[in-house]
Amino acid sequence: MSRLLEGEKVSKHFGGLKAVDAVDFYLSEGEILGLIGPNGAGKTTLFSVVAGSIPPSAGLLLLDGKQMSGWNAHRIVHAGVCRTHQIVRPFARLSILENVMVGAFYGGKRAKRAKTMRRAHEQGIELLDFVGLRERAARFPSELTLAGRKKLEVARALATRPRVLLLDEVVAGLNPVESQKMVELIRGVRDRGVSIIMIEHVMKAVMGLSDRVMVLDYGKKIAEGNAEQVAANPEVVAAYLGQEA
Amino acid sequence: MRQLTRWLPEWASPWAVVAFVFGFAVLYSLPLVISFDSYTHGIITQAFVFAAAAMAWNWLGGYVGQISFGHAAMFGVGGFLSARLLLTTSFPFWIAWIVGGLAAASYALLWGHPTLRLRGPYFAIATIGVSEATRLIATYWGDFTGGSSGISLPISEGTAKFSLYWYALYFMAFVVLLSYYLRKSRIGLGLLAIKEDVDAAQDVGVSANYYQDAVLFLSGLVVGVAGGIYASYFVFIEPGDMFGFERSISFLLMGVIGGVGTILGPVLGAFVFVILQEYLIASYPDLYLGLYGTLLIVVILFEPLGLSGLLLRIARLFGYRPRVLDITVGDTKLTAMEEPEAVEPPESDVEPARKEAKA
Amino acid sequence: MEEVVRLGISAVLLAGLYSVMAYGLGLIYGVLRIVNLAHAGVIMAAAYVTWLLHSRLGIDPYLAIPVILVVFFIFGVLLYKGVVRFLPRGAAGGVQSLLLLFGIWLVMRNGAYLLFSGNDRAIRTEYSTHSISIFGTSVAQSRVVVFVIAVLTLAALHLFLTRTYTGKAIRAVAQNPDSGTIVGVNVERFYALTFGIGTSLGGLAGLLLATIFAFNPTSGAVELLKSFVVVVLGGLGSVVGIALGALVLAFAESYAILILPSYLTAAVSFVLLVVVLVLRPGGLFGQRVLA
Amino acid sequence: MKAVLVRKGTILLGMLALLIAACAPTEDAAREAGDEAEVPDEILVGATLPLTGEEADNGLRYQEGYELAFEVANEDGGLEIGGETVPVRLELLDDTTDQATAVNLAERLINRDQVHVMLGTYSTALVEAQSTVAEQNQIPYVNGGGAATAIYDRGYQWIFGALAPVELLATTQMEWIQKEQEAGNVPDPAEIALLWENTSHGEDYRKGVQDFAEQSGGSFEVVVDESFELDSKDFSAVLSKVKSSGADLFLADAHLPDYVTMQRQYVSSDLCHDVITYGARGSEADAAEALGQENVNYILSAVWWNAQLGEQGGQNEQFINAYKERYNTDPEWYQALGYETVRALFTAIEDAGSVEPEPLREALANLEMESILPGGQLSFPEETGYQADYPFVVQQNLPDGSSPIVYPEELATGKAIAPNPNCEG
Repeated sequence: MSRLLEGEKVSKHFGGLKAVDAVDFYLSEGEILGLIGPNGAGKTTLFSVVAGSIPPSAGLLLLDGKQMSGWNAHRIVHAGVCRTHQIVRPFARLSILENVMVGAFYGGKRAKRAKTMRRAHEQGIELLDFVGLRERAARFPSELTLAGRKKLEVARALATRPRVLLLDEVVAGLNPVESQKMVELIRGVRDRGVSIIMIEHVMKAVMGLSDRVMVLDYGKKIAEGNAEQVAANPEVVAAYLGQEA
Repeated sequence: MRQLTRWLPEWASPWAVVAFVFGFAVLYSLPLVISFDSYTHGIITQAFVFAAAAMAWNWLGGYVGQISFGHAAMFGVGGFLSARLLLTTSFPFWIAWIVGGLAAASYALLWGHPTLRLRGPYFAIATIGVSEATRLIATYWGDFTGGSSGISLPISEGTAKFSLYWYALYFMAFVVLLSYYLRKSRIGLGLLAIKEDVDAAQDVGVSANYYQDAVLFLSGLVVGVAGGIYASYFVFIEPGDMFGFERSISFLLMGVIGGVGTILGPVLGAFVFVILQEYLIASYPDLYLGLYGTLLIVVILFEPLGLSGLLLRIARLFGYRPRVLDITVGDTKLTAMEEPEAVEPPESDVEPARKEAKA
Repeated sequence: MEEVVRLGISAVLLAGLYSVMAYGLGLIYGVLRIVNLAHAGVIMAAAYVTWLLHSRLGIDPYLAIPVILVVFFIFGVLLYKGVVRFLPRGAAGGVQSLLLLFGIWLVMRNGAYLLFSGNDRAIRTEYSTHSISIFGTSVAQSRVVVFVIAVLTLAALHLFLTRTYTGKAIRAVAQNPDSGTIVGVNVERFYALTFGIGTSLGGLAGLLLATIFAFNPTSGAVELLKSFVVVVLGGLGSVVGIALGALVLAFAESYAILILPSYLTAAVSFVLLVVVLVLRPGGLFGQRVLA
Repeated sequence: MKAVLVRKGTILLGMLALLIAACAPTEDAAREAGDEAEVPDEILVGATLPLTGEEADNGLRYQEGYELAFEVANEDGGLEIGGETVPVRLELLDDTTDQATAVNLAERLINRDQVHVMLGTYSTALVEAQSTVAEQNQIPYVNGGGAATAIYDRGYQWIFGALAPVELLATTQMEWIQKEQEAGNVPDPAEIALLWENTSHGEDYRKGVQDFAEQSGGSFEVVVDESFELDSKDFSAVLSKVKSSGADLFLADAHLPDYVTMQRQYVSSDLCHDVITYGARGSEADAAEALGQENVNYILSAVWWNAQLGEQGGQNEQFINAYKERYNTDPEWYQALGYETVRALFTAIEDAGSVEPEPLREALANLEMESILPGGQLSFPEETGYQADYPFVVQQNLPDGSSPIVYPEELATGKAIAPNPNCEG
């Protein structure tokens, strides 16, 4: 498996606060990488840096070995890395289908984007079908449950034809039945050939899905490995216990 | 109708095209059929020009959601440059207008590129600064604007002024098409996404900066050309009038009163504005600011879509249900009828870093 | 050199006034996240009220300060309860509140026009043309008085914001909008109070302006924009920040005449506004701490 | 007509460039040149004035002058043309001090209400904008409210102005100052601080002072030359500049509100000059009230007309009495100019014996009228683009509240005081 996405000494500082501190990571083709850590560990900040929402303070980001740190968010999406938001951010006054169509029109390489309404429409319906929202295509996001909105977030991101999908707590907050469906959905996404980094607090979901898990604490990477290795790592245990205390 | 649909671009619905052609034909032939006195003729001409400018304001204010208090800057640049060209060169006037428009658009880009990164109120306030600074500099820069004495164009015979009606009509028709295109094509969807949530839009690949710049450029272009036509119509222009704050506000009021974000609302707004200005205001000149202020308050509190929203309400009383969109999925046809009454505010106010803390 | 000193003194004196008018705007923005364009109308209305009190009832402008503070506090609370309360807040609602308050300003302008006509008014007291000497240059006495009142107001404001519970809550919310719920105050009352205080500061600024400058129904617009520059420059962290912002603006305006033709000095504050906004895209609050 | 319609109707949408290039329909019937040169039942005169907005006060003053002149004319049944006495009616609209409104209303008056002739509005910008309509429609346009030469140097044939140019105002003031200089009351050479509002009015004033200074052979030198924005509030920076310059003469050109604001700041910054003037402003009672009499003393002003001219009897006295009878106060130059503008028009109509545009234009261009204005004659010479040209009267405020005319000598009603006694001690 080749390394699709790679970060070298990625850092983000806010004033004196080191939200992300020289983190090295990589993601292989077809892999699901779990990203866990206590609250305030810098997970979402790392996502924001990778997705270009905020520029890194230092470090390198490589996609297919090509440098992409400091790019704007949209350019990174065009290159094939797309994020979802922990607190979902649908376009409220666009219908569900139109939400997805935005991704189809604007995501991915220029040549692959939907050029016509009809094409975007088809792609949108296909993706809504995939996430299970097809029947609601003409409704508005506000009419969806939280689970529905999270699915919409995923569908919209998928519409950009990403090679890497950054999922920010798509399972958290769902009831067990919904969670189970979401986990299956994420597997389905991977089976479509999309590599995934997921931030997740629901341990069952993240441990079950991830090929590999990375742990952040106070902005630093403290552990990496498969689920069992990480769970057994004393530093990880300490970080989580410390938070509970 | 089928035939028509086939060669139309995707974003143009056949009915809209028919309505457009019909409307154009009516307005085109109106002065030839009914002979207006030249006063009414002139008022309609001005309404066309302002309608175009108001639509252009609305691209920024309504489609992208960046309220501008500074469009007079482009109106003035377009007006003065085309006036200068008409005075010093032998360009046909429509070329002068377009060159003026392009200069205005470039000027818009110059200040817009940095300020469009600001959102909401910040952008609005910045535009006030831009237009007032522009006004002062333009007034001072006598070589270009004639200073506070302004410039007079060579007087044209009545016929030239008379024919401006049609030029203004072509101009407005073109802007209507562009308005329609910017809303209904795929670009429209991207602009709406930017309006709803810039960051989320960028996160699905919409180059928000590029599109905002582009919309401002187009908007400036149209407003600049409007300034040029205005200059040709009024023959004498002066910086205080062209660049004034009142001018900027008039575009805003036309857009907001007509219906922010709608396609044809600003046209309605412009016509209402011009009619109010000419007939009502002429009788009660003391009240015009208060009237516009009240309209603004009423629109914001009760009918965010302005007159367009009001028309829609009346239409609903008669059983009209606007179709938001039709979606055919396999064999089933899904139709969304209306926007839901209450739309939750987008959850976009939280800083990325703080979100983590909340979780 | 003498001119430099003279311009410097006049800048410092002006900065006091700028601070007062900016604080009213900044307070409301900080707590409610609303850009109060009606601030311009408040400044203008207060000038007229002061003028009325002086010309009809013979009340000295400076003695009218308590009246103005109370009247405009009530006006602010009413404005909040009557209209502003119904508006969405924050970045998404900002544009709507902006337009609405702009509408209110237009109505106020028109009201003033109907009541007082469009002519300039000025308050003339016995001392309004007196001058006193500071560092060898003569300065209008009323400007000095205005400066002193402004400094006293800022000092009082500083005490209020640092010593009282409400004041601390205002500061907390201004620096971090999410803390409104944490503070645990009655939010609606708290907002109404803030709007009232902000408005009464605007009123005070209007009174002070009226003692130095002539005014008409369109007055206040330039002051509003200048307030904005000050708030953007100084942030809302403290009274000191505002005062510094006001000084920067006042100095820039005064010294501009040394290099620019006087006609263009009026553009200085507008250019500064745009430049400052662009260079501090984080918004009005430079000191906002990302948690 | 139909053919045009069909041809045009075939052009398709979307071809904007082509459409722009295509010739647009032309006005089918040009203004009909009056059915016959008949005498109308009534002479209809159109006018707009700024009755609201920034210039409302002055607009209302002109209105008084206009209405008085119409009343006086109609007392005897109207104007005599073609052997008949025809009443005159004024159709007066409010242009709200807005250029576009002024233009549109003029269009309305000329083309819808079919007025025979237009009277002008007040203030240069409005006149400059509005007069284009009269020129386009070839209707005589007589105004008493636009003084800037910019209005008259456009080569227009239908625009007549009763206000003498502002440049001349400056020149007249400078002549007086030069006279005082020769008498040793003003230093020689004298340094001038020149402040002017950035309007055509101010530009003309500046030009007048500068030209005079240049031709003075070194007796006068402009050391501060600054413009300011109309309705400014704070002049402290520019006054500081004046102070640093150490100029001897303070020559400003300002509108009334700016005069009041600036003079107040002038006094409170402890400034004083041998001669101080605000152009045409200075003698206004409003200003004395707003500033206090002691703060307006010895200010020099030059105006187009002054009620003291009535002391010489004749037409001036008649006008002043008629005005007093109707309005119970003394007229100022605004009313006088409004009145005199109308009278010039009426005289021309009677001279022409017609209200047809062409003969009336001729009559206006050749008008020689005995006038209440200084110099006693009013005409619209072609050399100046049909702008009247007559001397100004210079007046000076005195501590007793009066403002006697001090120059030109033949009209003087008081003795000038220079240098400014305020500056002593």
